[in-house]
Amino acid sequence: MAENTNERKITNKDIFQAYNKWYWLCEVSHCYDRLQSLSFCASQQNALRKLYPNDDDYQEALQRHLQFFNTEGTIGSVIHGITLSLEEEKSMNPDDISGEMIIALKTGLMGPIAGIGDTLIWGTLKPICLALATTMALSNNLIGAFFVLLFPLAGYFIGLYMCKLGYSLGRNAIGKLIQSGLMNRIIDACSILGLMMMGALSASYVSLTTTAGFKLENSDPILLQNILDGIMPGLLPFALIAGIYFYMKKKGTKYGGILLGIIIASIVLAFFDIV
Amino acid sequence: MAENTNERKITNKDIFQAYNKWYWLCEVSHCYDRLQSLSFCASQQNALRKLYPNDDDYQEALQRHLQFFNTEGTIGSVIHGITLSLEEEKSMNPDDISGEMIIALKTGLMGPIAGIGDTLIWGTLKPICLALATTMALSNNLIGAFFVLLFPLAGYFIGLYMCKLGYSLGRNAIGKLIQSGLMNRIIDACSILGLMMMGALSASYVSLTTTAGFKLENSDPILLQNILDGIMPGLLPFALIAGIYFYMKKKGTKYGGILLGIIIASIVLAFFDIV
Amino acid sequence: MAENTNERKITNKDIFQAYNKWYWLCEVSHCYDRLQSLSFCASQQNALRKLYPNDDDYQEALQRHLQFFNTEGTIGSVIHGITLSLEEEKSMNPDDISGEMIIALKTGLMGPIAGIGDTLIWGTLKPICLALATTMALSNNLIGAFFVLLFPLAGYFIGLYMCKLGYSLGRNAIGKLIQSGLMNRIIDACSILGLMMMGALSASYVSLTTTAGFKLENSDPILLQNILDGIMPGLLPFALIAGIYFYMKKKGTKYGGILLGIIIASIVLAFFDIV
Amino acid sequence: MDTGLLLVAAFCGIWQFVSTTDFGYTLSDTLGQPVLVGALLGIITGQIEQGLLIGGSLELMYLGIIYPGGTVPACASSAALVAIPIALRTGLDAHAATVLAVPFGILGSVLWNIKYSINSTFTIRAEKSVEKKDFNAVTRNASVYPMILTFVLTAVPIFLANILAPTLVESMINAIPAWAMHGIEVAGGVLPAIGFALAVYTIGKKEFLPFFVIGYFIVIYFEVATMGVAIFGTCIALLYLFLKNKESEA
Amino acid sequence: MDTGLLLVAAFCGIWQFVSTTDFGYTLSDTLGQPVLVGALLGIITGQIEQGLLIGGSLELMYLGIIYPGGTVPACASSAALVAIPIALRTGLDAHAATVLAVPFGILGSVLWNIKYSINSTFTIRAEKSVEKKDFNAVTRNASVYPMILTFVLTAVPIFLANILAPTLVESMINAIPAWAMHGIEVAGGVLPAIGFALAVYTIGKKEFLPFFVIGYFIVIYFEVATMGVAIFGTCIALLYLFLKNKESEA
Amino acid sequence: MDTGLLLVAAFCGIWQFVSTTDFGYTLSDTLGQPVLVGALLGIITGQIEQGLLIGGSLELMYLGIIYPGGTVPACASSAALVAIPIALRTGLDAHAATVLAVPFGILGSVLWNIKYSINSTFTIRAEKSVEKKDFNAVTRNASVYPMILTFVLTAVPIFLANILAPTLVESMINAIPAWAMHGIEVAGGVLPAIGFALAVYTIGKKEFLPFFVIGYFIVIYFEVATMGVAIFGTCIALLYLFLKNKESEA
Ligand SMILES: OC[C@H]1O[C@H](O)[C@@H](O)[C@@H](O)[C@@H]1O
Ligand SMILES: OC[C@H]1O[C@H](O)[C@@H](O)[C@@H](O)[C@@H]1O
Ligand SMILES: OC[C@H]1O[C@H](O)[C@@H](O)[C@@H](O)[C@@H]1O
Repeated sequence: MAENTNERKITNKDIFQAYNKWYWLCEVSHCYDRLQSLSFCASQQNALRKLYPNDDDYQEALQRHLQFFNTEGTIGSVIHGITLSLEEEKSMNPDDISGEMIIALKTGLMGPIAGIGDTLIWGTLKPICLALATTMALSNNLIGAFFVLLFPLAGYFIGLYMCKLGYSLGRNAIGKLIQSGLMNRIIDACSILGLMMMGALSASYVSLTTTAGFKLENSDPILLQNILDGIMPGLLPFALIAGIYFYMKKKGTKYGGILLGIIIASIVLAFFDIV
Repeated sequence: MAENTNERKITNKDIFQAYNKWYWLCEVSHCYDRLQSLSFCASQQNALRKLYPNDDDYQEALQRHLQFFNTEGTIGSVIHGITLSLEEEKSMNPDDISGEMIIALKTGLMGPIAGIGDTLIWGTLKPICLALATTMALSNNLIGAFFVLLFPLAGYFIGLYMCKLGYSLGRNAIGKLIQSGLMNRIIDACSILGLMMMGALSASYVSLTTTAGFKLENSDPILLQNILDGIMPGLLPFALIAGIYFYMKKKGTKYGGILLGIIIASIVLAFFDIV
Repeated sequence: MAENTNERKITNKDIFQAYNKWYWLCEVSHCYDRLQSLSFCASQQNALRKLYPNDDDYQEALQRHLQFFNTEGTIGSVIHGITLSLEEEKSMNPDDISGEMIIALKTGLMGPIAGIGDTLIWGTLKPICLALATTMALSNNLIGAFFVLLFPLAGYFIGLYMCKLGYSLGRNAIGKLIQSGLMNRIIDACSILGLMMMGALSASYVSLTTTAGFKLENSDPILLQNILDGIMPGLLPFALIAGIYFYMKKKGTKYGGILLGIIIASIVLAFFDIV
Repeated sequence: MDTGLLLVAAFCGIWQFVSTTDFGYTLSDTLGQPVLVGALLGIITGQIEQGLLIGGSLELMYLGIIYPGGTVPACASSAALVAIPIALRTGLDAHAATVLAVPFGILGSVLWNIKYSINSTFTIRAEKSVEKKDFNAVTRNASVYPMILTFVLTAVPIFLANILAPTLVESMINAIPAWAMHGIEVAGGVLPAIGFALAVYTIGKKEFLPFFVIGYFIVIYFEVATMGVAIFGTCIALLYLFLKNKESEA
Repeated sequence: MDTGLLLVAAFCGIWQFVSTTDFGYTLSDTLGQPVLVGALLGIITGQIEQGLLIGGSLELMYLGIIYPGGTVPACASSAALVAIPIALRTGLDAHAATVLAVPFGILGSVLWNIKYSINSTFTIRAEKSVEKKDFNAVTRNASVYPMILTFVLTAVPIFLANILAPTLVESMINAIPAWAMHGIEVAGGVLPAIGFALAVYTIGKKEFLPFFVIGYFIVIYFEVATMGVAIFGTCIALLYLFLKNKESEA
Repeated sequence: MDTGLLLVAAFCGIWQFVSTTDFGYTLSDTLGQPVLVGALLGIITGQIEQGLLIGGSLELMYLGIIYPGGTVPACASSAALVAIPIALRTGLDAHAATVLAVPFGILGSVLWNIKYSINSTFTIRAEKSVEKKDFNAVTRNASVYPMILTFVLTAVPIFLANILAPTLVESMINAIPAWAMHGIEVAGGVLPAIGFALAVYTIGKKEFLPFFVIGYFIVIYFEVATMGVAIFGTCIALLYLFLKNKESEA
């Protein structure tokens, strides 16, 4: 590291610029077959131009980064940092580092990091901020509604940090990180947090009760819901979510179909006065 | 497995029959020295007759299954399934499988499975169903009292499932299961659940408070119970259970003696107005 | 062990005496450069006299125990027990055990045991007893205030037990204990308990709220504290403690400075009507 | 003697047979649970509310008992099938009925001991028959004979207790001084402890004992229903299992 | 047609563009969240209280949705930017507005599918330009073109929906029988379940599923706020990470 | 000067000696705890209720302090033995008394520093005596001498403070503006934080820090008493120990 600093071509400003292009354009050109490849390429463009004054090298570099890419954009910007550091090294020692190596690293990291990011950023940070703002809004607090902006704000700076981190760590650190199994442990930890959050959110925001009941002679009417509550509160929503989950496990994640099914079922059950 | 199916002699009906004889007679002939050996033998009888048309073989098989046996009947019916599969195999390849092997497997499994079953079925499922029904009955809900029947119902079908599972897994799977240490981990897990349940049940259903207290001059009377509650609520029942537990650890599980001791102690303490 | 009992010179009374001298004098002569060395030496004196009738040996032994020493006195008295057993052995087989060995063992144990003791005795047992007494006192219960004495009482007997334990275990057991990693696991466990206790105590006894707020036109005044409570209750005290903790991590544990800083900050914030 | 008493006594005798014959592994025991007995006797005597109340109160004392290895610490059905009808007849309140039930529960467990002892003969008979190639005797010895034994052993005494006990019990209860009554009542609240301690002793590996304490104090401090603890306990148990499995794979 | 309606419709169209163009990774999506839309429309129409109430209620249905790999199960902003203005105009209550929003949320997700399909062309164009060494085309194709597409695809329909829908919706709502209305309302409470199940399906390793159950029942039994679960969840996750790291070092 | 004041001052001086001489490892410190001092002074002055209230309030500030390696962050007994008698005499309320106590607690910790510094001489003296084979000097230097030092160092100033302070304090308190008083009061609620942070810093391995957070928010969200956390904490600690032991055996 130390001996290279005098040769550094990528400045802090370059990193900042690359990150910003990424942050703002990341999903703008998202498409089904290539997802974020175009925005990844665009974000690296300025830095690559600087590293490869020769048009052919530059072209090759751009083509390299038009390959399939998709990850969660906030945590995932660590990959942009790493890529910058790799490209910088490649521009200085072209023979040491092959383009394939860079692609391999990118595609190797994007999957696990998408899992981490989707869990932490979108599955935890976002609903927390939204829930906060919603609670306030529902108690008629106008300012509260604008608390949703905490999420993009935090997201922006976390991403910036990750990008810088990626550049300063470089590929070695990341390689070690993956080898040591640390990555897997991080994913596991995120999985724990994410699942607890989804559980908590489910309990807070899914509501389903039944109005079914029957009446024996000489007795008060017996409500099924009361019996269910006696067994355990929150049983129906829980069973519903479990049902959907296992349906997805078996038949895949057909959101539309499940949605339609639920709406129809709701209306039918409402017709028979069961819900 | 696949190559044997064409040779299968035991039908699903046989398994169902064997399980039913077991479910209904399991403990009917329970005795102190042999426990469930007779009912185990009876449950296998029909299938064995089919497998061993020769009277001598049949006799030997019955004798084999009159050996000492005891387990928890619900989870334990997995052993019946395994035994059926073993006997079927033995009837086809008598030299491959010895009677001793079958006995060894049965006696090897019955202990750990008794532990699992007693914890899950009798220590968890039963009190949950009873507590549910009791809560309802105490709020004057007649139907509620009949919810106790959830327990035998669930028990019956869990046992049926275990029996079928045992037959289809056969001995290999079970052997691996034990070797891999999985069995121990399952027992540990059951132990965790069972202990938490016992703790929760103890807290809900053991009640003991003291009426002891004293009065200093110029002060309100001081109640010992208030002080104990200040230290931690539920202290006395907890101490009592811990006491009984450690007494059992030292002197063995003399239910009758402990019971008598508690009744006498209660009356004596009541006499001195301490409880 | 067994073969040595007939040669035992240290009696139970000696151990009791040594422990008492330790318990009562332990910190009396505490000083910055040597901490508990003098009291350690004093506590062993009588036993050493008995073991080393020869004045030169005795002198050497005393000098040995005037070396630097510091540990938590309650759990730490296990070291006194061990030392007694070692000195006894040395007095019988002077060549087997060197003075350095005894010193090494003492200094090796004193650190980890201080950690255990500070956590269990001072960080857990003491605040629990004090909190108990305080709660009672605050509800005007005079007797309650004297419940603080539970702490010294328990402390005295725990220490006595540890001292006896140390003597009977001797150095071998302790050696094994450390080698096996058990010591580390015990420290870890204590750390868990201690940290949870500190968390609970912090939540109970640190209080900080802000009175800051602002008013928009046509709306009720918005209080910052309400917003913070919406995010999470107890946020300010938590942030404060975290702040102090990280400050200490960076700049060391300057109690006085932090204290002054807090008082000044409080007064300044009060002046601006923020707290 | 009125027919009402006779009828109830007959029902109780038969029901005691049903619930101690063990015909139906998880079923038989359940049929004799006090809460169900209370409901049934309530229906029979037309005192549903009282029946549910007394049955339910009694249940609390017995719902935690497990029978590892054929130990029957106390017989819930004996207690229920004597104490509940008496209470319904004499108008005893639920508390006193619980007290009354205690000795019958213990006496009932003695009957189990006798049954388990005599049952040995049937296993031996079955063994001998197999030796003589009389194969059909197996099922007979495993079913009919022990059931007849159970009938004689349990139905008869409960029937008699139902007929004889009421007057006896009434005078007994009158004779017991209030403080002793209170003492027995206290014992009633304490007795379930034995069952739980026994279960812990049976299930409990030393290293998992803290889970008992956790379960206990979750209920104490958070007032969570038993089902809640069952849910969290299941989750923790599964996590333990899954994570240990994962470790052992690695 | 009054100018108020036109103004609101114009705002909604533009705002839909802002919040579906994805300009600003975490920002764009947030701007379209119902709670914020409710506040903004509240300010614009001078019905702040109603806006907050309806926006907040609607938010509950969408706040748990995540979009792994570009799947958009339902579009919160489409739902908000049609249902909220209609509700504010016609005086629908929050519940009915939620019901009303459901179909628009689904239709909105169809727009996303179209956008993601057409966007392919821009990536291909960029690729071809690079081949021809027209390097500047990359950024253009990554920004301006897809944004124009999004504008046409999303702003226009939302604008039109805002103008055409009110009368349509009003007569529709009057036509729906009460029980069906109630059914859709029930569906509204149930729909978030899909989002959560999907998230669990995506995140969830089998061996950690019990944590979902724990999270669920902590809220059910202890009525802890989501933030509380986030705190405890973070602690548990960190402990898992730290202790596993420690183990792997040893 | 009235005799009451003298008497109380004498008691406070002596008691300060008793609780800072460290005679009795766990005892000495305990005797100086504000809650006990409050009770004792309450009895002496006949103002039990006030004494308990002020002592208890003061205790909250000091009960979490630990002294690893001889660091005394604040001296509880100095605070108690000056602030409580003054408050009892001048009728200060508990809050103000807590404020008043703060500086004395800090000044008290300075006395400890002095004591620990001077104590060195006794260890050196003992060492020299042993060299000269004057063996009895060890115990003398370990007990009598440092105790005399403590008496002079601590009893005297507390005695004087008790005599001189009341008038001084009264005029001081009158001089402090209300906002500053409030500021000091706020500081009183915040100061325990230092003790806890210090303890965490001392005890806390990085990888276990989440347990601090768990302990904190259990109390915040579930309003469990400290003892409850102690119970659950002990269970978790034991489970950690047992399971790790089990692992290391395998
Ligand atoms: O303990 C195993 C098993 O032993 C006996 O057979 C009976 O008490 C069963 O209820 C129990 O499950
Ligand atoms: O799943 C990874 C990633 O996939 C797509 O690019 C988008 O849906 C992102 O929001 C998501 O984070
Ligand atoms: O930290 C170990 C130990 O150090 C000093 O001797 C004193 O502060 C003790 O109270 C403490 O236990």
